[in-house]
Amino acid sequence: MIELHEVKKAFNQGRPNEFWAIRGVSLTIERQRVTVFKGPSGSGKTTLLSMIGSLSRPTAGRILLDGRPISGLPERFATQVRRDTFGFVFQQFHLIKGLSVLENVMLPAYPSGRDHRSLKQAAQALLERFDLAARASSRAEWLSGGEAQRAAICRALINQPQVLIADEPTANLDSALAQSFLTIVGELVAEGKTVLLTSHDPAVFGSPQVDRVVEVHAGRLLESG
Amino acid sequence: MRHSDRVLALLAGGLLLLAASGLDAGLRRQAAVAELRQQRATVQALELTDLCLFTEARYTRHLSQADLHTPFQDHPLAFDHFPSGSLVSPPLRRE
Amino acid sequence: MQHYLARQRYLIDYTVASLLRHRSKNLGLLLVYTLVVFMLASVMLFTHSLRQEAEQLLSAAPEIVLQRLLAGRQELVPASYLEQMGRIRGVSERHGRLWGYYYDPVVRANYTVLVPRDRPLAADEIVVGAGLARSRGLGHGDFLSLRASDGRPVAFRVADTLAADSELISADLILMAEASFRDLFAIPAGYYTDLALSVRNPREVRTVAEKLTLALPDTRPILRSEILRTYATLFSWRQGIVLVLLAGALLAFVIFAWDKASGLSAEERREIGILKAVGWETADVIGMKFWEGALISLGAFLLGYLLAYLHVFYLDAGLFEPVLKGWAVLYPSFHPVPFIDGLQVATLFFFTVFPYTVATIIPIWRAATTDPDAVMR
Amino acid sequence: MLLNPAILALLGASAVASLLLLLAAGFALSVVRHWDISSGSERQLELERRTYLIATLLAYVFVAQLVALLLFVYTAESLSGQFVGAMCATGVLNVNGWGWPTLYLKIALFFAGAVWLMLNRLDNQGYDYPLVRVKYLLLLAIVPLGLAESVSQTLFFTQMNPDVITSCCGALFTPEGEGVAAELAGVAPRSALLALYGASTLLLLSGGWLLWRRSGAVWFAAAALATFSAALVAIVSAIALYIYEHPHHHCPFCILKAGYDYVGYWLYLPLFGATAFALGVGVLHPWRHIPSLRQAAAADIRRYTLLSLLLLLAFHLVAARAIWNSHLTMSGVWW
Repeated sequence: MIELHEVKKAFNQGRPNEFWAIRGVSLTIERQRVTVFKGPSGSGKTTLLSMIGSLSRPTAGRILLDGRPISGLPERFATQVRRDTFGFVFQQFHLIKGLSVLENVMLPAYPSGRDHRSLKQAAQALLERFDLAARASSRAEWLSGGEAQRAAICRALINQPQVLIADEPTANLDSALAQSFLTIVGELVAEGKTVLLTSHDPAVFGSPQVDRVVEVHAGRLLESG
Repeated sequence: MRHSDRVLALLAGGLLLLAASGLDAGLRRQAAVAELRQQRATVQALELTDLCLFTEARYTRHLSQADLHTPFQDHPLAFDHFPSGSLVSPPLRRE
Repeated sequence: MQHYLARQRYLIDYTVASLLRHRSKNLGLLLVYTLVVFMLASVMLFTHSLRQEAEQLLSAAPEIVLQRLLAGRQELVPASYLEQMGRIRGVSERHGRLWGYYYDPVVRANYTVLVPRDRPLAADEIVVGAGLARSRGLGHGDFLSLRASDGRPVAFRVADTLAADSELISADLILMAEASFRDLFAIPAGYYTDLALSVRNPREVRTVAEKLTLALPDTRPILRSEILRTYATLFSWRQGIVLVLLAGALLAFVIFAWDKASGLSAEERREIGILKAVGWETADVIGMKFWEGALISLGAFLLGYLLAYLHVFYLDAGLFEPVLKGWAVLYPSFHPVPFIDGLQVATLFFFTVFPYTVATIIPIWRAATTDPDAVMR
Repeated sequence: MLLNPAILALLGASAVASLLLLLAAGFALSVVRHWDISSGSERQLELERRTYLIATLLAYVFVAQLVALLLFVYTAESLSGQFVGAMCATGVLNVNGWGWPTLYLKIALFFAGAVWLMLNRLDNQGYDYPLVRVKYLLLLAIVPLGLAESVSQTLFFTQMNPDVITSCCGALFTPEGEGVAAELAGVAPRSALLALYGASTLLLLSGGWLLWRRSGAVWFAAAALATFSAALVAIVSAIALYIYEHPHHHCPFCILKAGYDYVGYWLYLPLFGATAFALGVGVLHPWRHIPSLRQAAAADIRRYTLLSLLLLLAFHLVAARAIWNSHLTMSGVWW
C-alpha cells in the first residue's frame, strides 16, 4: 500500500521561473491493483509517478510505502528502496544501446552484487517467458518496438519488485501490441504485483484490466472511475 | 565469459609479466656479475674515475675531475656549446 | 566483503562493455597514455641502471685524487709533493698518475691517454679501448700514428685492445708506457697529472683530505665519495630534467583526460540517467567510472612499463642513443644491466596513474549526479 | 633543491592533495551551513550530491597520503647517498629542520584521514546522515594539517643543501647524544619491551572488554595510542638492534632496507593499521546510541576492534620472530 499525504513538487524553487508541478496530492494506492494516472501532457502525472517510484523527492509532503516513509530519504537509501520495490518501464523503453538484450535485463541487479550465475538464469527465464529467448544475445537497438517493450518489462522485473511503474507504455505501440501489453499487465497483477501506469490512451483506461483511473489536472487530482 | 573476467585476466597477465620482468632483471644482473667484477677490476687497475659516456669535451669526459665552473673555464663568457652540457649538471662539490 | 567484490565485478562488466562500444576513441586514449608511460619509464629505467652501474664500478676508483690548481686551473703536480705532504696516518699508498687527452683530427674525437701502473708496455706499444679500435678500424698489430706536442708523428703498434664488454669505462682509452707518454706530450720527468692516494679505513678519508689541504694549500683533493655523489646526482638530476620536460606532455594528457571525462556526450548522460533510474546509486556510477579510469591507466602503465623494459634492456635503449651521443664521436656500445628498484616503479606509477585519476574525479562526480528522473522527463 | 623524480612526485602529490582538501573544505563549509535533511528543496538535494564528491575527494587524498608516506620514507632512504654523513633516512631527515615535522605531519594526516573515512562510512549507513555536521567539522580541522604537511614537505625538499654534513642514525640515535632521538635510544631495552608488552596487554584487555560489554572504547583508543608510542620506542631501543644484530645500531629506518628483508614494512604496516582502527573505534563509539546508526555502529565497532587486535597480533608476531631469529644475544646484558 502506497500513501501520499499533501505531496507537492516545485521546480526551480526560489528563482523567477519557479513552477509547481504538483500542488498538493493525497492518495492511497492499493496493492495488487492496476492504477492508471490519466491527464493531458504537462498535467504532472509523470512527476507524480517519479516521486512515487523514489526517482525524485517531493518538495513537501510525505509518501509512505507500507507505512514506512520513503519520501525524505537521501538518494543513497531511496535508491535501495527503488531497486527493491519498483520496476520501471519507460515511454522510450530506454534500453542501453550496444549492450545485448540479456545484459540490459541484468543491469538493475548489478549494484546488488548477487550471484552472477543465478542472476543470468533469472534473466534468461524472464526472456523465455516474454518470448525473447532467441534475441538474448542481439543488441538492444536491433529490437522492434514490441520486443523492446517486452525487454524493458523483463528489465523492470529482474529485481522482483512489488510495484511495476510504466510511463505511457502504449504511446509507441500499435493497438495489437498495446493489447498484448495489457494482457501482460493482467498476468502480473494476478501474480501479486501492483501496477501503476500513466496514459492518455482511452484503450488503456477503458480496458477491463484497469481497476482504477486517477485523473490529474494541473498538479491536482480529479478522481474518477 | 564475463567481461570482468577477461579484463581481470588481462591485468593479471600484465602483473605477471611485470613480475617476470623483475625476475628477468634479477637473472640478467646475476649474469652480469662476472662482467661487472671484471670492469671493476679494470677501474681499479687503471685508477679510472669516470664513465666514458660523453667524450666530446674534457669536462664531460671526466666529470668528477673537472673544475667547479668548468664550462666557463676558457673564458668567463664562454658558452657551454656541447649538447651533453645540457644533460650534465655542473659539478657539485664542497670546496 | 564478498558482496563488495561481486559488486565491483559487475561494475567492471559494465565499464568494459561501455569501453568496447567506443573502441576507437578509447584505444586512442590508451595508445597516447601508453606512449607517455613508455617514455617516462624508459628514461627512468635507463638512468637508474646507469647510476647503479656507475656506483658499482666507481666504488673501485682511487679513494683520493689530489689535483694541483694554478690560477684556478689544473696544473701538473711535481713529484716532490709526494714527499712534501709528509707522513699522513692512514694513507697506505701514494703515487702519481699520468693521463691526458689527445684530440684526433682524423675522426675528430677526443681520446683519453693513460699510463697504466701495473701493465708494462714497450715504448712503441699501445693498448686501445674497443670503441676507439672500432672507430679507427684498429686491430692487434696495426699501427696508430699520433702527433707529438712538437709536431712530429709518432707511430705506435697496437699490442692489445681492451675487452669490449668494458666499453662503458674504457671505450676511448689509449694506454701507453710512461716514457712514451712523457715524450709525446713533453711532460718533464718529475711531474704528474695528479696524485692518487689509497686510504685503508674509510672513516679516515675526510681527515686525510683535511690534512692534505693544510700541508699542500695549492691542491684540491677529490674523494671517491664525491665522485660517487657526482654520479648519483648527475643521473637523478637528468631524470628530473627529462621529467620536467615530459611533465608538459603529461599535463597535456591530463587536460585531455579531463576533457574526455567532462565532455560527456548526450548519449552517455542519458545512459547514466537510465542506470540511475533502474536502481544504480550515485556511488555505483562513481565506482563504475572509477574503474573505467583505473582500467585504462593500469593497462597503460603495465603496457608502457613492459615496453620500456624491453626497449632499455633488450634493445639497449636504442631510442636514446642519439641523445646520449650528442656530439661525441666515440660512443661506447654497452648493454645496460637491469637494476630496478621499487621506488622507481612506484614513482612512475604515481606519476602516471595518479594525475589521470585525480583529473577525472570532478567530471565523474558531475556525470554521476545526473537526476535519476531525467529519463522520465 | 634536488631535481629527483620521486621528490617531484611527492611534491606534486601533496600539492594536489592540498588542492583537493581545500576543494572538499569549500564544499563542506556550505554543507555545514545549509544542511537540512528534512527539507526536500533543491538546495538540499544539491548538498546531498556534494557529499559524494567530498567523500570521493577525501578517499583519494587518503590513499595518496598513504602511498606518499611510504614513498617519502623510501625517498629519504634513497637520497642518503647524496648527503655527506647520511647513511639512511635519518640522516636525510636531519638535513634541515623540516624533515622530521614533515614525517610527523604525514603520520598525523594518515591517522586523521583513516578516522574520517571510518566516520564517513558509518554516517552513510544512517538514513538521516546524523553525523554530517560532525564529520565536516572534523574535515575542516584536517585541512590545516594537510596544508601544513604540504608546506613543510616543500620546504624540506627545496631547502635541501647537499653540502651540509648531516648527522645520521649513528650519531643521532645514541644514548650519549642529546634530543628526543637520543632519549629514545637511551631507554633501556628491558623497560621499553616491558612497556610495549604492558600497553599491548591493556589494549588486548580493553578490546576484549569492548567486544564483550560494548563499552570502554575511549580506553581502547588510549591503549592503542600508548601501544603505538611504546612500539616505536621499543623498535628504536630494542627490536631494531635484534634485526641489525648489532648492540648499538638504533635506527627506525634502516630496517626498511632490502638488506633486512624489508622487515620494517612488516612491522610498521600492521602497527599503523592497528592504531588507525583503534582510533576509529574511539571516535565512532560515542555515536552508537543514535537510533538510525545503532546497528551499523555496533557492526562497525566490532569489525574495527577485531581488525585492530588482529593487526596488533601480526605486529607482535613479526617482532617476536625478528627477535627470535636474531643472532644477537643480549641475555647477559639486558635480561
